[in-house]
Amino acid sequence: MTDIKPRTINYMQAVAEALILEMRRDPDIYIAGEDVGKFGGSFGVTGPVYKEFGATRVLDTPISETAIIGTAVGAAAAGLRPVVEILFVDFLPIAGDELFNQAAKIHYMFGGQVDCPIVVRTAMGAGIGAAAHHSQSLEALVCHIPGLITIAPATPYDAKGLLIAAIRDNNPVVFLEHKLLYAAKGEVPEGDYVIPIGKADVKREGADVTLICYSAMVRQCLASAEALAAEGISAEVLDLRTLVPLDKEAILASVRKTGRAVIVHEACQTGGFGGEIAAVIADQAFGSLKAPVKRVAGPDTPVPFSPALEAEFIVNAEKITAAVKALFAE
Amino acid sequence: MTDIKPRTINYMQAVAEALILEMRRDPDIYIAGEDVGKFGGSFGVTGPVYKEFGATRVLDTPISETAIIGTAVGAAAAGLRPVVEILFVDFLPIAGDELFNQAAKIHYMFGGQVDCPIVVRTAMGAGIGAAAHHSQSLEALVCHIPGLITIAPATPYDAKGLLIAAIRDNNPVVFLEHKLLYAAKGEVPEGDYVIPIGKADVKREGADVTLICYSAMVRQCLASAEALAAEGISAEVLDLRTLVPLDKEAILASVRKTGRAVIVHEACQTGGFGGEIAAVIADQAFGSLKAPVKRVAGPDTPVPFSPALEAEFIVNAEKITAAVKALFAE
Amino acid sequence: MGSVGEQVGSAGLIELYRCMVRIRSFEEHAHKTFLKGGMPGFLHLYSGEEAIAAGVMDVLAPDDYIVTSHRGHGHLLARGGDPKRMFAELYGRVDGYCRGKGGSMHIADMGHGMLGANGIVGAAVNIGTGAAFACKYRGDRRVSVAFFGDGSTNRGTFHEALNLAAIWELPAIYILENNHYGVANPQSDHTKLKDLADRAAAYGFPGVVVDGNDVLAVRAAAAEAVERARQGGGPTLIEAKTWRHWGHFIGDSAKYRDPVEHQSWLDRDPIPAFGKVLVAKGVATEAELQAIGEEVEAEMDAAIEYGRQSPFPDVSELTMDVYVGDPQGTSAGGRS
Amino acid sequence: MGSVGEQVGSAGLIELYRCMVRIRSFEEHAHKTFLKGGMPGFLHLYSGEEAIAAGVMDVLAPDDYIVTSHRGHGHLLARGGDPKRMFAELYGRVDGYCRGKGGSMHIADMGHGMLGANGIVGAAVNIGTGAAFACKYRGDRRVSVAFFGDGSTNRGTFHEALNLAAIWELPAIYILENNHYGVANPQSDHTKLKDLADRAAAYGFPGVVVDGNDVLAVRAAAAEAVERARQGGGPTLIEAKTWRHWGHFIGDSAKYRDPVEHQSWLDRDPIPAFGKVLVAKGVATEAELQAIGEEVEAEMDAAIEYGRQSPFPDVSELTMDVYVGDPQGTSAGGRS
Ligand SMILES: Cc1ncc(C[n+]2csc(CCOP(=O)(O)OP(=O)(O)O)c2C)c(N)n1
Ligand SMILES: Cc1ncc(C[n+]2csc(CCOP(=O)(O)OP(=O)(O)O)c2C)c(N)n1
Ligand SMILES: [Mg+2]
Ligand SMILES: [Mg+2]
Repeated sequence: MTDIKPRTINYMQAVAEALILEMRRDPDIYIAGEDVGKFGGSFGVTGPVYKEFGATRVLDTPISETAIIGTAVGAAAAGLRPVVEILFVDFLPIAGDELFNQAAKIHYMFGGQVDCPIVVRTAMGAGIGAAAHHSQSLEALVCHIPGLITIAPATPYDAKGLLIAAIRDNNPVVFLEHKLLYAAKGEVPEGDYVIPIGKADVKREGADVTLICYSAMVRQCLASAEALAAEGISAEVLDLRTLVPLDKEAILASVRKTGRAVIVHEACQTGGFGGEIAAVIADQAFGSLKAPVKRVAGPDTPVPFSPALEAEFIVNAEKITAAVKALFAE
Repeated sequence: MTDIKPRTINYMQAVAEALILEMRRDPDIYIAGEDVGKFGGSFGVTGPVYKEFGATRVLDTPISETAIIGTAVGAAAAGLRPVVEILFVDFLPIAGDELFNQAAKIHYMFGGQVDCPIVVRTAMGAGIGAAAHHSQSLEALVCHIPGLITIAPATPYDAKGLLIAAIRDNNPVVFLEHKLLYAAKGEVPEGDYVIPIGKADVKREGADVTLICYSAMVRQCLASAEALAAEGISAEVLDLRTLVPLDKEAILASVRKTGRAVIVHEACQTGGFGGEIAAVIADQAFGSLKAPVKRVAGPDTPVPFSPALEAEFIVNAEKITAAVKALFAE
Repeated sequence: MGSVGEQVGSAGLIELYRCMVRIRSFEEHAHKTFLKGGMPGFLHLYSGEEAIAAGVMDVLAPDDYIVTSHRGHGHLLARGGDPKRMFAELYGRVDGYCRGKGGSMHIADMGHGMLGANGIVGAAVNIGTGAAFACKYRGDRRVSVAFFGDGSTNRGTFHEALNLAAIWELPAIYILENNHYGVANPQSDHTKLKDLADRAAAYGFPGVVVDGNDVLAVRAAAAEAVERARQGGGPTLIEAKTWRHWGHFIGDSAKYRDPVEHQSWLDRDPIPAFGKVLVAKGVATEAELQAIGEEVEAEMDAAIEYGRQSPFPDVSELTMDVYVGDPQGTSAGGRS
Repeated sequence: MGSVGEQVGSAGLIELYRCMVRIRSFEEHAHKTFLKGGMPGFLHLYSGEEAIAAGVMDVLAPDDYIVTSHRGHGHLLARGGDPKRMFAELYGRVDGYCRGKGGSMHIADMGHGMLGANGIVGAAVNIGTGAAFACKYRGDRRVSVAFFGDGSTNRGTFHEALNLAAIWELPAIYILENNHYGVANPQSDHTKLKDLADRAAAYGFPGVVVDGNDVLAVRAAAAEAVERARQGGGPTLIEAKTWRHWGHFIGDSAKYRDPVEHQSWLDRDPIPAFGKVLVAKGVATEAELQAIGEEVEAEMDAAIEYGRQSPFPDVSELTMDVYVGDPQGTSAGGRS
């Protein structure tokens, strides 16, 4: 046992802390985004960062998503390390060229001459009644573009360690925060630490089935695993944390052990990143599979506004549990 | 035998013919895009259309991709049927909001009140030395957004029939033409006919393995099937034609018959649409599978310029054949 | 103001007043209810900006198009939208305009040529331009009006849409509701311009500045722009200077605004100001205006109650209307 | 012209001339070779527009940044780029600036602060603005220059970038190379403006029109803009009116242009025009100019031969440099 009192903060504070620690360390890091400065960020994330670093390093921009990411690419090419905020991931498609064609490709297409160390922080997910334009989970789009790293942490601890890693990485990173997680609490060390990019984390060990998940779905999988345990099914919960590069070794090791895989994400099922994971398993763990590979994912609909429909849209522990039980009943 | 001489035209002519026939039928259809009019289109597709319908129905736009699709959404909501051209699919991310958030969602989020019958024609694929910004295959991005239909025909016959279907459909459709196919020839009836959206087509029957493909990869799969036949492997070639809605029945029927699936696409593998197909198979045809589900797809890189590297980037019959043979060797 | 006032006539002037009062009452009903915790999501109130919606809508023909932003309640009300169905939508209920699927930021009403509010800042500009293209293409002399905020003018879509409207000479009217802030971002931080209407010069069509708190001034500017558009004279950008009475969304305390400036705008509240004009001109008495206020209050009480009583959509609606013609998601729709 | 001419000095004037001749010769070498079928992809030639690259680059410091479009050969050559490595890139060979991965539309040269040509029209505008931000952020008095065409000014990114540069008062210089066409689309079809420089007014900074075929005029305008930017005076938009001698890309016959207008621009070819001035002013003799032409011709003959001889990259390079720090695609790079 150690003397250090474990410290509990929330996910939003963990993100802010990572930003502050890194900005203290490296003067080349700046933040830009809509209302990130004086206003403190529309979700309140950057407030403490602005307080410490002020308007020269935490820059309010006009409503200009293509300029936010586009200028970050230029600034990064010229040696800075931009950490920009796109308030909702739903707005990322506005800057589709800047992110997918420029940030992702300049290192490669310029033959390795130019680095593009930018982090794009953005909030994903449904659950706050914000409807079709403020609720999507669009990680699948980002994951398909070579050159980008995609991170989607589920806990305050992971958020801080992975954001520090993202900022230090020399590649463009899309860092997906989940708005329902901002208030989630957890133990987080005070100083700086790094969680390696590309490493999944077994959040709960189990023997009979692997629940593969990330972001807000980790909580739902843990709750489902608890419920399944009561029914005699031992579920392993594998939190990917990083989507690209994907920790295939961890996925395959777990599925080879349990023989069953259920992939869980909030995003719409068709074309979601779950397909990639299923494909890896169906190819490389085929011999170990005792049952079909299942996905529990959002329906193929825009996110509806009505609370009655939105609740039905979002994947939850009950749906996961039902899918797992059906798998064992097959 | 019939008296009618079979008529052979190329893929580009088939597309133009569909446009012309539909525009004769329905005055609400207009075409807009960069250089689609007087210049005849940068690939030459719309030249004959402009010749017949002139500048009031075939409109040159400035270099304004968000306005091309964004105004199409408004025009469609107001009752027109826009058929717009985005020269290269690489430019589609510029109009990510207009396509993914507006066109795809207005029918749903407005409770079914507003229809958005637009067709976005665009050219995909590598093979002409056009490098990272003019060579991508981005269908996976489009396929993940509910509300959009995604079509990627492989033959002149399919291109004409599917484009007519797309124009008549009341939903937004992304119609992916492959630049390497424009010169491909095939038999095409003169009058109008419709190929139903959402129906795959067995381009070659086989018993031992199903090659699942679309667009330019159909040719490569057919060539591979020929080579495999010589080695005693009977490959079925299933051309999806429409990606969303996906013809799961056709996929499952074929894989249940052959017991083996190899999914082929030119797009980068990670996060590609092949993952979706693999996931459907690993879930719903699991009991019939005799071997792992394989993907033969592009590497996870931007498309390189150098002919030496570009040739290596593109999936071809040899790579498909090698993957299938490896599957039988396992 | 005088001449337009004459032109409108007494009944019309009172309708303009009533229109503004209805918007205000709708918004304040929503405000109170939201703060009590009775409404989901988040809401952007139009209180303080009523003169713009009222003035513009008054000069439109029934078959013209409008399209708006996240701050769109006022536009639909002024256009003739039904507050009952609007409140039902705000509550996420099945009797809402969008069967509860859209909510405050996504109300459309095709019955009034209202092509939707929009959660994406600036999206309305392109959509309105597209509808204007449809008008010109069909040659039906309709016009299309897009409403959007000062902050929206920094989006690339604004630029692309206005340029296209210029070269195609579309019957498009752009109503820039300059409430001086994009969320907490003051105009002086997001552009170097004093008058955003000057941006029209970059496209080669007229840009006009108008007092957005003066309903007759707005009406006059809109009338001129609409007339020009109908005659084939192309687009106009109208910048209406105004102020929102509340924060950006309900819950935003708007501490970023200068209290003195804020008060000066509250003192220029468009509704009592116009009421005074009506009384001064003998168009209405204080008592008549008060009666309007009470009528409207009762109407909105009933409307919000209607919304609250409307049932939630059945969960089966979740997967309906993703595609036209087929609730299961495979397309069967289309005309042939 | 005179005063700037004095300022530049004889040697400088001759260097400006040589710079233009080198660009022309590079382009015509590429042209001939491409038509013979020896080069992959497609090429956009800068012939006719040389005075812009030459004039602007002459006033930059070695550590300033530039970024350009698909028509970018001239900019890199004027900036000091090595034609050998450029031709190798055009051939897709390993000695190219991008090891053959970029090609004509994607040449970057970090050694000269050249942040890349770009296949996406208008992308350079944002990237140049970002580099200008880096300059200001570090306070190092560098400037950043973005080159782009008339057609690009209709993209939303142009609008967003210039507005941001204005409010952040960045040391950004925007060189609008107005060759009057975006592919086959004449300026009069894609905007209502006569002078695209007028668009700067929408952002609140100076917009200047200059004869893009007069190298000293371009140089003077650029010098003023660069000086202002270095002093903290913010951005400038310079519209340089010019003409491309060939089609949009090699193979485009450019039939959409009026032959008379085309000829009038050929008659104002910037290179012989400037040569005449040099001779008239006694800065150089005809023979000296001809010698420069021959020297350059030999240089470019050798350079293109170098490119042609360079080997193709090994296929293993296909998956290299997708990510910094790890050719296999899992990230290991970064500084800590
Ligand atoms: C593209 C986009 N960026 C950012 C947002 C978040 N957002 C919502 S409203 C708003 C401010 C809009 O300002 P303005 O256009 O002036 O309209 P106002 O709210 O003042 O009426 C912002 C930034 C958004 N919805 N869409
Ligand atoms: C975003 C985008 N849209 C369209 C194209 C296709 N395209 C390439 S060059 C060009 C014309 C560019 O015109 P301008 O900006 O005037 O440059 P110029 O070629 O005249 O130098 C077009 C439309 C592209 N590359 N990128
Ligand atoms: Mg505003
Ligand atoms: Mg041009």
